[in-house]
Amino acid sequence: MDEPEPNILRIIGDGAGVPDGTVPDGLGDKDLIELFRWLVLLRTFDLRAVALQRQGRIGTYALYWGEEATQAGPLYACEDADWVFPSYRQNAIGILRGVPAATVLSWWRGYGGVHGFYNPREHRVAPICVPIATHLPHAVGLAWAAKIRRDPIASLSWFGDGATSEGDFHEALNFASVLKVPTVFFCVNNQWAISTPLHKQMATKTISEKAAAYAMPGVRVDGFDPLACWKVTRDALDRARAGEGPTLIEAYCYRIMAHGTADDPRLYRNESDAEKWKALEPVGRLASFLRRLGVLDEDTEAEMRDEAKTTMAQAVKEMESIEQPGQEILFDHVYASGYPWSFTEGLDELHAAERPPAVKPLGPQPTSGGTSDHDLPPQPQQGV
Amino acid sequence: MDEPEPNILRIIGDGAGVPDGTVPDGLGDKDLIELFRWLVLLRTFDLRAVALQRQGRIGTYALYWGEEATQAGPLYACEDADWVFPSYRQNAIGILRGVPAATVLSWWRGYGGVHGFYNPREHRVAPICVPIATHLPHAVGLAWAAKIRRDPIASLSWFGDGATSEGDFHEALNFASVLKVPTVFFCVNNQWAISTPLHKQMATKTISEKAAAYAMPGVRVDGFDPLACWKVTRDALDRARAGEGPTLIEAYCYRIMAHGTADDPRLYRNESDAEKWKALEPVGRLASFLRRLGVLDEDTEAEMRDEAKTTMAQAVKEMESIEQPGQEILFDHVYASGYPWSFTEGLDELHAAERPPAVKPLGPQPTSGGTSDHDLPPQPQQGV
Amino acid sequence: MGELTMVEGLNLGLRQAMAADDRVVVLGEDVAQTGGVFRVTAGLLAEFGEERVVDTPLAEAGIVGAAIGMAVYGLLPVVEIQFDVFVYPGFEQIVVHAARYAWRTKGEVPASIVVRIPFGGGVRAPELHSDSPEALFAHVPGLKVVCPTTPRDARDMMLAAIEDPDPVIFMEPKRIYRAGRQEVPDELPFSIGNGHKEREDLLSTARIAREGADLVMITYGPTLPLCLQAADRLAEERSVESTVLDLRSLYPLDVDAIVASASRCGRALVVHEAPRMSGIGAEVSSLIHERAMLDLEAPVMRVTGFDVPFPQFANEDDYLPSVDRILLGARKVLDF
Amino acid sequence: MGELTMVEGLNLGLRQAMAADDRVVVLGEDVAQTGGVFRVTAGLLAEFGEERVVDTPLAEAGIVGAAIGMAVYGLLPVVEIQFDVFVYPGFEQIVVHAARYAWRTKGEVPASIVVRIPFGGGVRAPELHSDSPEALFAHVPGLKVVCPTTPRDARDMMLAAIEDPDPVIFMEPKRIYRAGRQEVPDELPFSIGNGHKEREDLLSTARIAREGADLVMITYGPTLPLCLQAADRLAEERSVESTVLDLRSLYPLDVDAIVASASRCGRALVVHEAPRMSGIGAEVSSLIHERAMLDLEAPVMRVTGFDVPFPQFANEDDYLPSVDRILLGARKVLDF
Ligand SMILES: Cc1ncc(C[n+]2csc(CCOP(=O)(O)OP(=O)(O)O)c2C)c(N)n1
Ligand SMILES: Cc1ncc(C[n+]2csc(CCOP(=O)(O)OP(=O)(O)O)c2C)c(N)n1
Ligand SMILES: [Mg+2]
Ligand SMILES: [Mg+2]
Repeated sequence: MDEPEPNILRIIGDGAGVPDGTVPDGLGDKDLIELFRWLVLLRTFDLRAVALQRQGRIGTYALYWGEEATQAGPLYACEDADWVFPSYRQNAIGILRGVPAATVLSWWRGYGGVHGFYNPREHRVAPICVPIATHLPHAVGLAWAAKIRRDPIASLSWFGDGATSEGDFHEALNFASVLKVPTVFFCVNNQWAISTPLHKQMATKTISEKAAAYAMPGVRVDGFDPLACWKVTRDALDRARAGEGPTLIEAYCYRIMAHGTADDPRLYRNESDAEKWKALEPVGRLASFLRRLGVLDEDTEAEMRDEAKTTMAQAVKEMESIEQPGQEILFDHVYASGYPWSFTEGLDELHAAERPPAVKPLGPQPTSGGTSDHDLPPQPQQGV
Repeated sequence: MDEPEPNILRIIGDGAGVPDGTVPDGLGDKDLIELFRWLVLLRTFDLRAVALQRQGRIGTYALYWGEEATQAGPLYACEDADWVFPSYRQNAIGILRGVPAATVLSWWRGYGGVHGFYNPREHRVAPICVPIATHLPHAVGLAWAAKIRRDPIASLSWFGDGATSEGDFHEALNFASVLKVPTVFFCVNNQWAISTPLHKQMATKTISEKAAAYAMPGVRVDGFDPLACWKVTRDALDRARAGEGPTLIEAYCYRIMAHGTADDPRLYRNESDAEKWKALEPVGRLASFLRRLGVLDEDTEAEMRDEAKTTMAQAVKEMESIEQPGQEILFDHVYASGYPWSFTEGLDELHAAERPPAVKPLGPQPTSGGTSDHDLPPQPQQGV
Repeated sequence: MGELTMVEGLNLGLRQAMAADDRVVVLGEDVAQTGGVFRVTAGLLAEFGEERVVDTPLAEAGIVGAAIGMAVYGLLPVVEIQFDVFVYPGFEQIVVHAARYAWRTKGEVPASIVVRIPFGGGVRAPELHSDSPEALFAHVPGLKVVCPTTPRDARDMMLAAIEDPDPVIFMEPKRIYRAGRQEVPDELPFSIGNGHKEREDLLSTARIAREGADLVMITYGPTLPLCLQAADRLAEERSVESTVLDLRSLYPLDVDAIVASASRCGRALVVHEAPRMSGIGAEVSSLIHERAMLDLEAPVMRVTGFDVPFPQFANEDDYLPSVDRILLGARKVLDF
Repeated sequence: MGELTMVEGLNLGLRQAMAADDRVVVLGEDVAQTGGVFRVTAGLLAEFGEERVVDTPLAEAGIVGAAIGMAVYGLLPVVEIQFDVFVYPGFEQIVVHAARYAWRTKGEVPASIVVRIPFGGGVRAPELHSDSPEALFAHVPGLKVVCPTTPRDARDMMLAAIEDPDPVIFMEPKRIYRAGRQEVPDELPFSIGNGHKEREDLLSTARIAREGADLVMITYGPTLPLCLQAADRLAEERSVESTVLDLRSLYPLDVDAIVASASRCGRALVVHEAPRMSGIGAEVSSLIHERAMLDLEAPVMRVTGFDVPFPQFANEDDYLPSVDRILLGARKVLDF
């Protein structure tokens, strides 16, 4: 393990050349174990989802292998009443807040309605956001509303390095700073936006320094270190709740895997770089640390992994037990106030015609580079 | 005159308590006189335009009284081949590049086509831009194109403090910095966006500090000082041409007048503040400075003012000699490739119907607060 | 309240909604301190305070996006877009998020926002202040798009739009903001919190502005008064009696009223200021032909703005549908 | 070049344009190093270098805006929007600036850009990757909107769009990107720099994809192959011979071809994937009724996407017009 760049908070060392820091105040042994359980669950979900995609049981999937610390860490720092706003990359974050894993899997399987969506108010987890950076203004608006209502809650949004180039990023940070909104902007700087490396995305060396444009604190943290991610988020949330406004956090890490299952990184980068970063991946790293602390034993760890696998197996079963949703799913919930007349007519039209065959399962998928292959079937999976 | 805030370049003092700085290298006496002539012309245009609006001879007008230094200074720093991108606030900048004053007046009078528009390539002046901040990406794209073509030119865009809140501002600065585009972002911080004061627009105290988010230099300058505005722009252009990329300039000043002729500042600010700033207004200030230098005598000044008045009188005459444009003006130039069929049909429809009476002249207008008056005629002038 | 202009009707609606429900907040550029460039929000700051009436930074995507977030939390934000053209930077937030939030949350969390857009020409405004973008929103599923044309509808529909759980694009015809006055009673048009049916009606039904058996003119917004004038002229000059249908709701269209009036009269003309190509008029015309072609004595015709950028104002009257152009269109339908 | 897919046809068009004119540049997210997520720009970086093929920051307004600035300087930028939905952040730049630059400069400086938009559903993509926004652009004056449906048209229309001085919204039906192959000759469809008439034709005329006297199906993009299948079925099952008109240009519409075919057949069906309300189909239907109602045996009907957000993909086939739904629509028209 190398030393981190300057100004990057790191707590977990490697038990060898790089010493461990102290566990931050506020995290007891129970918390450490629970946080580890979260990491294991996220990891298990991700591995399982990739496998399901390969088998054609879900569609294109945006994997996050290696980024679990940037997800579990900040979420663990939140109070239960705080709202979080994930992008597609944090697609499974809801499962740590009670969203059924089957729901998230079902979303990737192409199910909508009650199968693929959840009620954000039930979990204080916004819907998974696909268009880059567009959920940041929502996180700001929500926390602003809470502030107006004198509710002591904060919001947190996740987004990538590429997202910082969008106008919505700027407008959201500016709004939040002007209105002193209790929100945390958590940027996962994995150094890639699909095939676009950081230096083609921005001229600054870091993302945290962009906070200066909004007179808000900018913080850098090791994105592979769940404790450090927890710590900087907790501090930012404390600030937010104290009425001091927003914080921009840059979790410096690396996108070790492909952008998504339809992406082939060999087209644009040297994969040996990714290999180097793999040594820092958070699940193994937290496990070693907890073992060094004597907090985690092998049995507990194995139990957790089993538990996660069981959860996922159950979720897959649930997902696969869902019947092809009826055609009314096209029209349901579009308007909270009910069907306009054209929906009824649309349903009639559908019922008069022969129903097309169900689309699932998709069948086995190439292991990578789907998009680069000129011989793909006419309906390649794409996107995210 | 008070001392400027720290880090604000000021060259012209008040000949009393605040000493003058030295005239920057590159500005000879002839340049100083020419720059003064520009200020006088801009001022004369503005005063005349306001009068025309009051008399109902043009429509709503966005006045710039007091901001002439932020316009003439940077333009004088440009090479003739450099492109400039004005907002509505710099609406008359083209007259310093050969756009007929009558054309700009005609634009405000509601004329399009050959009367109200000009060919940007002829003057290297982009069309007057109304939607806030949207011209910034154009300035970036243009200079980027020039760079690709190995042409040693740069571009400069003007925009206000309010414009910094728009996503387009951010995207433009980011693009320019990543691609090292030879462009200058000239922000006229007059501290107001219509009724919105600076502190409701941004959390930073200055605009120049936002440059940090793009790893580009941010420079502050006294926006009432034409020499200082020239100097910072010239330096930025030198940098740009040397391949070092963009610069963000903040010209700190104050919107002494109303936002536009339809705006009544008494609704939202204490007008005595504006009075204080008036002492710094650039035309009188440069005149005194040049007199102190012994470069400008009264006769020359009077001549210039006369010349400007003559130019404007001529322009008004020209504008008023324009016949109501024919109805084909609706369709002309929409497509460079000619009329699609619906245009011919549209013209036929128009010719079959009685033509509505010409809209000019508008008739005398209230001196302020048009928008706040519930008893306005049914078709109040609005906008900008 | 007495005789109000449309601006005053809108203002009253906002005030009554804010008084009845403290979840209603107003945000936009210059809406608080000055009451908006058209004064629609005048007085709200003084009455409801700066937490509920907010001058925001100049950023339409940020404004609409923040409003969506507020709605997710449970507030009822009303956003002002300063002029039609300036809604485009907020377009993504409206069509990607506002329009799909209910759908994306099993119907549980609709983006209950109202986006007010003063639109259209005829006020001698400078370039890029006069667009009529309503069809762009009507084409996007998940939004409601409405346009009041009288001071009373302005007040009533404002209340309805705020109470409606779905996102409402509220088109305000700025040309007739102060064109006339109408009695607007103090009484609310429905009991707030309980107005389901009346509210729905206000946001989904057309209004018969004039009755006649020979021709129906179907329109909304700034061209409504012109259609009424044209109808009078037709009555005078040709003894032709026209129905004038004020659409009020542009999505959903009141297909029953549209088709019924066309069937009854046998002749129909659609009039709007927006460009013709795939505008609201194209949909209205298609609906009528699809459902009632055999009842028609003539094809439905359209009098609309042309497919050109809104002109500089010295020529805007050439662009805007005039009474004379409407009469021309009517004669084409009548003499077919 | 031999038999090409549409993706390869587009790629060839880009390559030929770039080779012929060094003012042509390509920009967008992930277009250079990887050749775009759909590989339409594959190989261009290697052939033309990183100054002319650029991976930009992730910012659609910035990309379109920068392209406009480049065009003002004299370049001919081709922008890739990664997926349909992601054009919305660039919407303002397109409708406010690209669409009005010529008009605002006396016709002297049109924004000569091409905005490529892979659009539509049917590829099992996740949420928000499957919109069909073409009508939004067709409603905005000042733009040309085209949609090729065959590999050959893809190549030819790409060349035409790049050479055309006006801004062209270039809709690419991603569902049929690789659906079939077609011979595309190496020869250019017109001589670059001199192709006025041929170029104009490619960007403004419809193509007859099938001929028949009893019914015309008017469509474009991903629903074209389905209409051809439906036409075959009708021929088999009912001995009904259909014309299938491939619109190619959505603005301007080829009104002559549309009306002539409807008049000739007496029965017309419009088919598209986008939502119905004020879509392209509404305009086509209105045009036909306005100009040829007396020639019609039945009203023009529409088979389209519904007025709902594009569904999650497990149900996308329920949303997409199917051959069966097209047949249903055709029968309505035929049996009227
Ligand atoms: C507005 C918008 N434009 C383009 C895309 C396509 N897209 C999906 S992910 C992605 C890259 C995002 O990179 P980054 O923000 O760094 O997040 P990461 O994927 O690395 O987590 C792009 C361009 C999109 N989803 N939304
Ligand atoms: C996108 C957009 N939104 C709103 C407006 C309306 N508007 C015109 S000027 C203005 C304030 C601009 O303030 P600033 O950028 O500080 O420039 P200044 O007017 O002070 O020169 C506003 C909100 C606009 N023109 N464009
Ligand atoms: Mg990234
Ligand atoms: Mg200002």
